[in-house]
Amino acid sequence: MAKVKGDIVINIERCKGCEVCMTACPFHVIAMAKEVNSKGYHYAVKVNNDCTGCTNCAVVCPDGVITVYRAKTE
Amino acid sequence: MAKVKGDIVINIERCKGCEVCMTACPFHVIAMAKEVNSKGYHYAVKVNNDCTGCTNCAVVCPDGVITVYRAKTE
Amino acid sequence: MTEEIIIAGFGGQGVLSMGKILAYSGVMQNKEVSWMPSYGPEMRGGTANVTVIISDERISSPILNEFDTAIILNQQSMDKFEKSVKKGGLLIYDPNGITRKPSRKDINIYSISATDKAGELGLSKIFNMIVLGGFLKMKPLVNPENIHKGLEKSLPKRHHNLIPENEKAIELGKSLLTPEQVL
Amino acid sequence: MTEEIIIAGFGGQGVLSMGKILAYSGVMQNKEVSWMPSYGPEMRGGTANVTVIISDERISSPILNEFDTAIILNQQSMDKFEKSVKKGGLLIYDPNGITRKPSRKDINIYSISATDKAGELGLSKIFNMIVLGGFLKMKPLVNPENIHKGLEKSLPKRHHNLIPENEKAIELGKSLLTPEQVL
Amino acid sequence: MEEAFAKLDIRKPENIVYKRTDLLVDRPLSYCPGCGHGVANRILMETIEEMGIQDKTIGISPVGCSVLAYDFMNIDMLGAAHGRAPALATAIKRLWPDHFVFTYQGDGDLAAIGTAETIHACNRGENITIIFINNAIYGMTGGQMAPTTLEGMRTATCPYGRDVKIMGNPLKITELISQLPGTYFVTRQSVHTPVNARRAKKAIRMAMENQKLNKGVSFVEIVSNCNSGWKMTPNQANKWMEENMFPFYPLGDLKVDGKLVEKK
Amino acid sequence: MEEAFAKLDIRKPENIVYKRTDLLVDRPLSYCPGCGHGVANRILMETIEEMGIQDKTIGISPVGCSVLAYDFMNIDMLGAAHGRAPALATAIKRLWPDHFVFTYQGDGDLAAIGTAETIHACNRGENITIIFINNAIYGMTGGQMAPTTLEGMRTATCPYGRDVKIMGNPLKITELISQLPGTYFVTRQSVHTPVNARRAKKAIRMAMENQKLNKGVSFVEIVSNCNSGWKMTPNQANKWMEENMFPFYPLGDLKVDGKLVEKK
Amino acid sequence: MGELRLMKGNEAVAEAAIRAGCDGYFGYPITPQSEILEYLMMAKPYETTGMVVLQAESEVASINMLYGGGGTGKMVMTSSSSPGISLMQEGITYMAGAELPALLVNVVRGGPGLGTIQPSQADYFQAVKGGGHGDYKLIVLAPASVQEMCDFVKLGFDLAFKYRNPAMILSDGAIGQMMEKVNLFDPIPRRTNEELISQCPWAATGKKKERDHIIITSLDLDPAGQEKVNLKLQAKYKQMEENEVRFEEIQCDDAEYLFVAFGLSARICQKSIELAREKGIKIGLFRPITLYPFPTKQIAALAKKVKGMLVVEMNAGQMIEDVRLSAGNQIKIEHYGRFGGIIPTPDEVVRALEQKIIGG
Amino acid sequence: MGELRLMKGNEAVAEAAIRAGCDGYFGYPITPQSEILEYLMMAKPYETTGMVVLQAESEVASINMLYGGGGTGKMVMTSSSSPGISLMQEGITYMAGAELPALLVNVVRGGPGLGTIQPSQADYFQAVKGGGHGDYKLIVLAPASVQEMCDFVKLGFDLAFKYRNPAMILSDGAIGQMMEKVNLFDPIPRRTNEELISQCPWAATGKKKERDHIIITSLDLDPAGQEKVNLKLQAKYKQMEENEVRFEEIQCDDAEYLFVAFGLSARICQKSIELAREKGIKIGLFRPITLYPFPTKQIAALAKKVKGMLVVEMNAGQMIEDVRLSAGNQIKIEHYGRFGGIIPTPDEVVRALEQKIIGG
Ligand SMILES: Cc1ncc(C[n+]2csc(CCOP(=O)(O)OP(=O)(O)O)c2C)c(N)n1
Ligand SMILES: Cc1ncc(C[n+]2csc(CCOP(=O)(O)OP(=O)(O)O)c2C)c(N)n1
Ligand code: SF4
Ligand code: SF4
Ligand code: SF4
Ligand code: SF4
Ligand code: SF4
Ligand code: SF4
Ligand SMILES: [Mg+2]
Ligand SMILES: [Mg+2]
Repeated sequence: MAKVKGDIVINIERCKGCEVCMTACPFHVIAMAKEVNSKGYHYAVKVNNDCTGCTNCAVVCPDGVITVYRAKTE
Repeated sequence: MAKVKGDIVINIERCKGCEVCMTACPFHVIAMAKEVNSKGYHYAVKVNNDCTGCTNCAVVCPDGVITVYRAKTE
Repeated sequence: MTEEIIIAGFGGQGVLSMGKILAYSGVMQNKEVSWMPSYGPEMRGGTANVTVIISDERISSPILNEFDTAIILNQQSMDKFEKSVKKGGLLIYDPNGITRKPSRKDINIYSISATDKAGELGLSKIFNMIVLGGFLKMKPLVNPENIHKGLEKSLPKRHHNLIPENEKAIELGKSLLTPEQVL
Repeated sequence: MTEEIIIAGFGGQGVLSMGKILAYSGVMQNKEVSWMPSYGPEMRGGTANVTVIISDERISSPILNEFDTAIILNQQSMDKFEKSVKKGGLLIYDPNGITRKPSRKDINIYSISATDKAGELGLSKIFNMIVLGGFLKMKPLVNPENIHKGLEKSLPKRHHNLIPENEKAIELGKSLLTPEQVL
Repeated sequence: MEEAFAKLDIRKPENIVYKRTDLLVDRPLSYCPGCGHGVANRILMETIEEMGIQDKTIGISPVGCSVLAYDFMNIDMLGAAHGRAPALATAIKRLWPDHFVFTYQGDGDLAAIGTAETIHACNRGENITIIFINNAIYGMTGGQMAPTTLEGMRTATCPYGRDVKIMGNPLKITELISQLPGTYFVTRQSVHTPVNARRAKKAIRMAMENQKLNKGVSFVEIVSNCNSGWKMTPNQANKWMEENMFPFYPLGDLKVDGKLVEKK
Repeated sequence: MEEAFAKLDIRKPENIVYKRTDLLVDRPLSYCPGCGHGVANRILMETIEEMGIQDKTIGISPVGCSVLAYDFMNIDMLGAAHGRAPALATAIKRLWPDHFVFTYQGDGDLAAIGTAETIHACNRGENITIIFINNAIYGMTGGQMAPTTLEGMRTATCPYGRDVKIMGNPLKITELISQLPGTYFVTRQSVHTPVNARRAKKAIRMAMENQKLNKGVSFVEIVSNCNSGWKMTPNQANKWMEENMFPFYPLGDLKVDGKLVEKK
Repeated sequence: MGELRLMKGNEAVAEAAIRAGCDGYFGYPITPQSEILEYLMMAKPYETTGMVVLQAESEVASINMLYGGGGTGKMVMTSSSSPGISLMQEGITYMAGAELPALLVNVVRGGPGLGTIQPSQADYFQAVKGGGHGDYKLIVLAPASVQEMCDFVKLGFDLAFKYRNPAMILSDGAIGQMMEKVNLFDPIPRRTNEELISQCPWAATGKKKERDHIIITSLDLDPAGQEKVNLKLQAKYKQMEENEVRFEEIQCDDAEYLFVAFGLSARICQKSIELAREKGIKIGLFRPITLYPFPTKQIAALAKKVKGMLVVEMNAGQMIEDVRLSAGNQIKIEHYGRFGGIIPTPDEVVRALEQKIIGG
Repeated sequence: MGELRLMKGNEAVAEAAIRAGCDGYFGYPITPQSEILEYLMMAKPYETTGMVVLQAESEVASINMLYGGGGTGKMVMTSSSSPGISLMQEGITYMAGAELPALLVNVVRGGPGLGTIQPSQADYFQAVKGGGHGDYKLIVLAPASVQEMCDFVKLGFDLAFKYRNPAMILSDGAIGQMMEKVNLFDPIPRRTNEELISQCPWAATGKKKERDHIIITSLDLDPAGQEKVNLKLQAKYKQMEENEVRFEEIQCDDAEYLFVAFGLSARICQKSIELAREKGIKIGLFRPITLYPFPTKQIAALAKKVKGMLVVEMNAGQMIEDVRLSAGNQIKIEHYGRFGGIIPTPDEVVRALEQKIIGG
C-alpha cells in the first residue's frame, strides 16, 4: 500500500524560535534546539521522521522558514 | 360658555417673511404683507381674529419673532 | 483709456452680473478688464459691490480707493462710495430707497429711476440693464455690437432668448438718465 | 572628576539597567549624572547601548564621541566602540561571543567572564551586576552604601528582596576581572 | 392692515403663552429665512431655560451655518474647528463634570470631516448631548454635497445629482452611532411643523436630563431644510424634506435608555 | 541533532508542497518571533502570486508594526501616514482602475486615527481590499491601548486594565463598517493555527477576486496576537487570544456578496 | 491658439487643470475656493479627459489621496484655503519626504484660526518655511492675476514633476474670486499609463519583471539613512534655487526706492507706483514670483542700487524676513501690512512709503 | 524642598505636569514621547489631584480637546512628536487666534515625513514661524536638560496663562529619553473651579447672572474685526518680545567666537567649548532658551563683540535665519547641521568651527 511520507527543511538562520510550528505539528516532528543561531534564537529542529508533509507547520510559521516535501513511498 | 381667545404679536422688523408660520396656523390667521420691512422682507401679518393662541406659529418661527397670548373670554 | 467703476447695491439687484456683462463686453472690444466682487457673508442678504476696470493697458490694481464712476443703488452704498469718486468723476444713482442725496459739489451726478421704471414695466429682472444703459450713455466704452457679444458670453445659453429684451432695457436706460449736477 | 562611560551589548543583557543602577548610585553619592540610551527599533532584538556620565561638575554633552571607559558585551559593540576609548582609557569586555579581541595598544584592557560565571551559578538574570562589579573595581566612583541605595531606587519595590543577591554579584565581579593589557 | 385686527385686549403680560426665550440674545439670527437652524437654536435654548441650567451649561458651535450660534445663544460657548466639536465636548465635560455640555453640529461637520471625533466620543460614552442638524448639504459654504446628501439630489458639487457609484451612498451616521455601547439615547426628529418641533424639544430635554444622570451620549438628529442650498422656498423645502428625506431618514427614536429600538 | 533525521530522500524539488513564496523578499521579517503579522504578510503574498497579479497590484502599508511591510512584499508599495491608507487606496484605485489595490492596517491605524478615512472609503464603496490586523494594541509604539483593547486588558497606557468608564468600550469597527452599503465582503479571521491560516487565505483570495468584479470594499479582519505587547510567549498569546479575543471578536463572515450574514 | 475667456481665478485653476492633463483632483469645500471643485464637477472631465474628480471627506483625506496618486506617478492636485491647508501639514511633509509631485492651491484667507473668508497673505511662512515638521521645501508660486492662476497650474505641475516635489500655488481670496481675461492654453492630453510608466520609473505602478519592486516612503528607521535622504533633498533644493527663481521687475531701472510685494499686493503696488511717480517719487516694484526658491540674489543686487525698500504684504511681516536676509542691513527695509482680510489701498501704500522709507 | 530623582526627560514632563496642578492631559502615543502618557496613566493623578488623563483617538482630537479645555480656563496640555504636531497645526492656530492658554510638548524626531524616531531639531521653523496659517506666535521654550524638561512645564503654563497664548516645549528624542538628576518642585494644588473662575474671567465656565455670556472663537467674519484681533495679537507678541526673552551665556565674556545653539545642540557645544578651549580657541556659547520670543537684542549686541558665530543645529539651517536677522551681515555667521536623527559629536562641531568660521 502506498504510504505518504513527508519531510521539512527549516532555514535555521531565519528561524526566530517562536515555537508556533511545534504546537501546530500533529506528529510532534518539531522541537526547539538548545543551541542558538547567530541572532540568538533557539531555532526549530526536526526531531523524528513522522512527518507526513501536511504543511501545518509551514502554514503557521510567521517567518516562512519551513519548506515541506511530500511523496508517496511504498 | 367660556371661550378661549388668542392673539399674536409679530416683531415685523425681525420677521424674514419665510411664510412658515402662515402654513402652520390652523386658522389662517397669518398672511404676508405687501410691504417690506427695512431688511426688504415681506413680513407676516395677522389677517383675522380667529387666533386661538395655539402657539403653532410661534413654535415653528425660525426667527422667534411671534409672541402669543391666550385668555378665556366669555 | 482706463475707466475705473464701482457698482454697489443690495445683493438681489444684479450688481455682480451687471458688472460681469460690462466686463465681458469690454473683453469683446479687445480691452483689458478686471471684475472684483465683494464676497462672503456680507452678501447674504446684505450689500454687494463690484469693481470693474476697463482699460486699453494692462490693469494694475484690481482694488481701488477711488473711482472714475460710481453706480449706486442703495443708501448704504451711497454712504460708503460717494466719497470715493474721483474729483470730476461720475456718480449715477437710483433714487429709489435713497434717503440722503449725494452732496458732493466736485463731481458729475446723474440719477436714473430704474427701479420705478422696471416695476412699472414688470421688468424687475433686468432692472440692472436699465442702469447699465444709463452708464453707457455717459461712458460709451463699448459699442452695442460688443455688448451683444458680452451678453451672449455672460448669460447661460438657455437665457439667450432674453438678449433682445436686455438690449432694449439698455436703450431705455440711456433715455432715463437725468442730470442732477453737471460740472 | 568626570567619568564618561559607554556600556554596549545585546538588548537582553541588561545594559540599560546596569547603566541606570550606576547612574542612580552616582546620584546617591551626590554626583551629577547623565544616562543616555540608544532607543528605538535598533533595540528590537538588536544591540543596545547607554552612555553614562558621572561627574562632580555640571555635565555638558550627554552625547560623546570618546569615553573614559567602554564596557563591551558583544562583538558588534566591540567593532563600534573599541576605537572610541580615550587614549589611556579603560576597556572591559566579556569574552563570551567575542570573535575578535580588542587590539588597541594605547588603552587598558580587562576581560570579565561574566556570562560563563553567571551561567554556571544560574545567575543569568544578574549577569550585568557581575560586569558592574568588574567596572567598580577599576573605578570605585561610588561606595557600596550608595550602590545599595542606587539599587533600592532603581529596582521596583517588589524586587527589593533581590538586592543582597545583586550586591553579591557585584562583589563577585570584582574578583573576576582579569587584566589583559595594563599600560 | 395689521391694525385692523390688532386691538384685542388680551395682549397683557399675564396672557402670554409663548414668547421668545431670554436665552436667545436679542439680535437677528443670521440664518436664511425659514431655515430650521433657527427653530433648533430656539428650542435648545428654551430647554436650557426651563431646566434652569444656564449658568452650568457650556455649548459648542461648529463651523457651518451655525458657526455664529454662540452669538445667539445666551450661554457660554466655544466655536470649534470644523468637525471637532465632540473632542472639545469630551475635554470640557471631563474637566467640568457637573456642567452640561452640548455640541451643535451640521452634517458636513459631524459626518464628514468630524467622523472620527464623532465615533470616538460616542464610543467612549462621553456624558454629553450632541445636536445634529442634518440638512443633507453644506449650507455655509454655498451648498456642496454632504455625506448625507440623498442619491440623485443636486448640489453645487454634484450638479447632475449625487451618483452613488462615484460619490458613495448617503451616510446614515445616526444609525451607525446607535450601534455603539457608549450612546444611551439616539433619536431623529424634525422642527418644520409645530408637532415635530414640540417633539424635538422633548427629545432635547431628555438628552439634557440624561447628562444629569451620567448616562453617556445623547444624540439628537434633526432633519432640517436648507432652503437656500436646495434652491427652494422654505415651504417647498419642508415639503420636499417630508417627501424625500424622511423616507431615507425616518423620524423617531433609534435607541432609548441604552437599548436599540426594534424596527417595525 | 537535526542531522539524525535529515536524510530522507524525498527532499527533491518535485516533492515540494510548501515553500516560501517568491513574493516575499528574501530577507528577515522585522516582526517579533511568533507574531501573526508574518503569517498575514505571507498568505497575502501567496494569494497575489497565485492570482498572477504581481504586476498589477499596488499595496499600501500603514504606520504600525507593518510599517516595513513594503520591504517584505515584493510588489510596488506605498507607506501611508498613520491612519490614511484608505485615502491613498481610494485615489490609487480610481486612478488605476484595472489594478488591484489593498491596504494592510493595524487596529490603531484603522480604528483610531484613521476612523474617518476607513468609514468613508467603505461608505463610498471603493473597489479595494482592506486587510485589518486586530491585535488589540499598538504594537509598534510599545504596547499602548488601542480602540480594540478588551475591557480589563492591561497595556502601557492602561496599566491597571482598560476601564471602559474612562476609556470607552472596545470598538467593533468591523461590525460597524459591515453596516455600510459600500462594503461587499466583510469577514473576521485569524492566522494562529493551520486551519485558521488557510481559511484566512481563502478570505483574502475572495477579497481580491471581488476587485476584479468591481464589487466595492472587501474587508478582512485578522484577529492576531501581539505577544510582545501582551507580554506573553507566542503560544501563550495565541491561547489567550482564543480565550479572550474570540468571544468578543467572533471569527467568521459578517457580510458576503453584499448581504449581512445572519447571526446565529 | 488658446482660447480667450473672462473667468474667476478659481475657475481658471480648474479649467487649467483639465487642460494641463491633470489625472485627479481631490478636495474638500472651503470658502473662498469652493468654485474650483464646483467647476470641475460641472465640467465632468471624467467623461472627457478621464480626469478623476472626488470630493473627499476632509482635507486630511485629500492630501493623503494626493500622496497615493502622486506616488503612482499620476498628475494630482488639491485646493483649499488656510485652515484646510493647516490640516494638510502632515501629508505635505510626507509628500516632500517621499519626493512626490503634486500641485496644491492655497487660496488664502484671513487668519489665524477660523479667521475670516476675506483675502490675506498670512500663509507665507507656512508655505515657504515649512508648516510641517522637518527640513523640506515646497516650490511656491505666487500668481498676481487670473492669467497666472491659469498658467501656474501648468508651471506648477511641470516643476513638481521635474523635481519630484510638491508645488504650491499661494493665491488669495481676491485673486480667486476676481474675474479677468484669460488666454487659456491649448489642452494637453493626459499621459497614457504607458507614457507615465516610462516617464516616471520611480513611481509605484505595479512591479514589472524587469525591475525591483518600488517603495514610496518617507521613513528610514536608520538615522544614517534618513540623513542621506535629507542630504539628497538639500541638494535638490539647491538645484531649484539655482534654476527656478522667477520674479518680475517693474520700473526698477531708474528706481531710487522699491516696493517688494507678491501676488495681490504686487498688483496694488503697481497702482501705488503710478500714484507715487505722479508725485515725483522714483519707485519701482520687485515681485517675487517663486516665493520658494526666493529671488535672493536679485534682491541683494537691487539693495546695492536703491535707498530703501518697502515690503508690502497682507500680513504682519513675513516675506520681509527673506527680503532682509537677502538684502542685508545696509539700506532701510520696512514693512507695510494689513491683515485679517483687509486689503491695503494704493494710496495708503504710498503714504506708508513716504512715512516709513522716504521720510523715516 | 523639592524631591531629587533620576528621571527620563519624558517622565519629568509628566511628573511636572501633575505637580504644576495641571487639570488635563490629552494625547496620542508616538515615539519618542509615549512615556509621558504612560507615566501619567501609571501615576493615576485622577485619583489624587483630580487631573484628567485621556488617550485621544488622534492628535487632531488631542489638540481640539486642548482647545476645549483651554477655552474653559483649565490648565491643559498635550505632547507628541513631529508628525503628530504637524497634524495639530489647524488646532494650534485656532488656539492662538482664540487666545487660549495650553502647553504643548514636541519631542522632536527626524523628518521630514515619517522620518525616523531619533532626535532632531528640524521643527524649529514650524514652532517659531507658525506651522499653521495666519499671523500668530507660540511661546517656544527649548530645554537642554531633564531638569529643564521639568521646570519648563511650570514655566510654560505660567507664560501660557499670563499671555493667554499656547506655549510649546520644543525638545527632542534625546532629551526625552535620557535620564538626569531632577529636583522636582513641590506640588502645587490644582485651582478650584472658583479660583479658576475668578482668575480667568475670560473663560467659558457657564454664564453667570452678573456678566455677559462668553464666546471663545477665532472667527470674525468682518475683516475689520479680524484685523483688530490681529492688531491685538501683534501687540501681545510685542509685549512678549519685551518681557519674556530668556537665554543663557556660557563663557561669552572673553569669547572671540560664539556657538549659537539651543536644546541638545547647546549641550553638545558645551563639550565642544571644552575641546576648543584646550586648543586655545576662545569660544563661548549663546543659548536661546525662548526660541520665540527670540533673543534678538542679545545676539545683536554680541555680534558687535565677536568675530564669528557658528550656529549648530540638528537640522539643515533654521534658527540661523533668526540669528542672521538679529546679527546683521557684518560678521561671519555659518551653520553646522546634522539631520534626520543624527546627533553631531562634540569634536565634529569643533572641526566645523575651525573650517567654517576660523579658517574659512
Ligand atoms: C478645515 C475646514 N475645512 C472646510 C471648511 C469650510 N466649511 C465651513 S462650513 C462647512 C460645511 C458646513 O456644512 P454642515 O456641517 O452640513 O453645516 P450647515 O452649514 O449645512 O449647517 C465647510 C466645509 C472649514 N471652515 N474648515
Ligand atoms: C500621526 C502619527 N501619530 C502617531 C504615530 C505613532 N504610531 C506609530 S504606529 C502607531 C500605532 C500602531 O498600532 P496599530 O495600528 O495597532 O499597529 P500594530 O503595531 O499593532 O500592528 C502609532 C500610534 C505616528 N507614526 N504618526
Ligand atoms: S509538515 Fe506537518 S507533519 Fe510535517 S513537520 Fe510540518 S506539521 Fe509536522
Ligand atoms: S514557526 Fe517558524 S520561526 Fe517559529 S519556531 Fe517554527 S520555524 Fe522557527
Ligand atoms: S397661535 Fe395658533 S391660531 Fe394663533 S396665529 Fe398662531 S398658529 Fe394661528
Ligand atoms: S415664521 Fe417667523 S420669520 Fe417666518 S414669516 Fe412667520 S413670523 Fe416671519
Ligand atoms: S444656507 Fe441653508 S442651512 Fe444655512 S442658513 Fe441658509 S437655509 Fe439654513
Ligand atoms: S510588537 Fe506585537 S504586533 Fe508588533 S511585531 Fe511584535 S508581536 Fe507583532
Ligand atoms: Mg449641513
Ligand atoms: Mg495593533
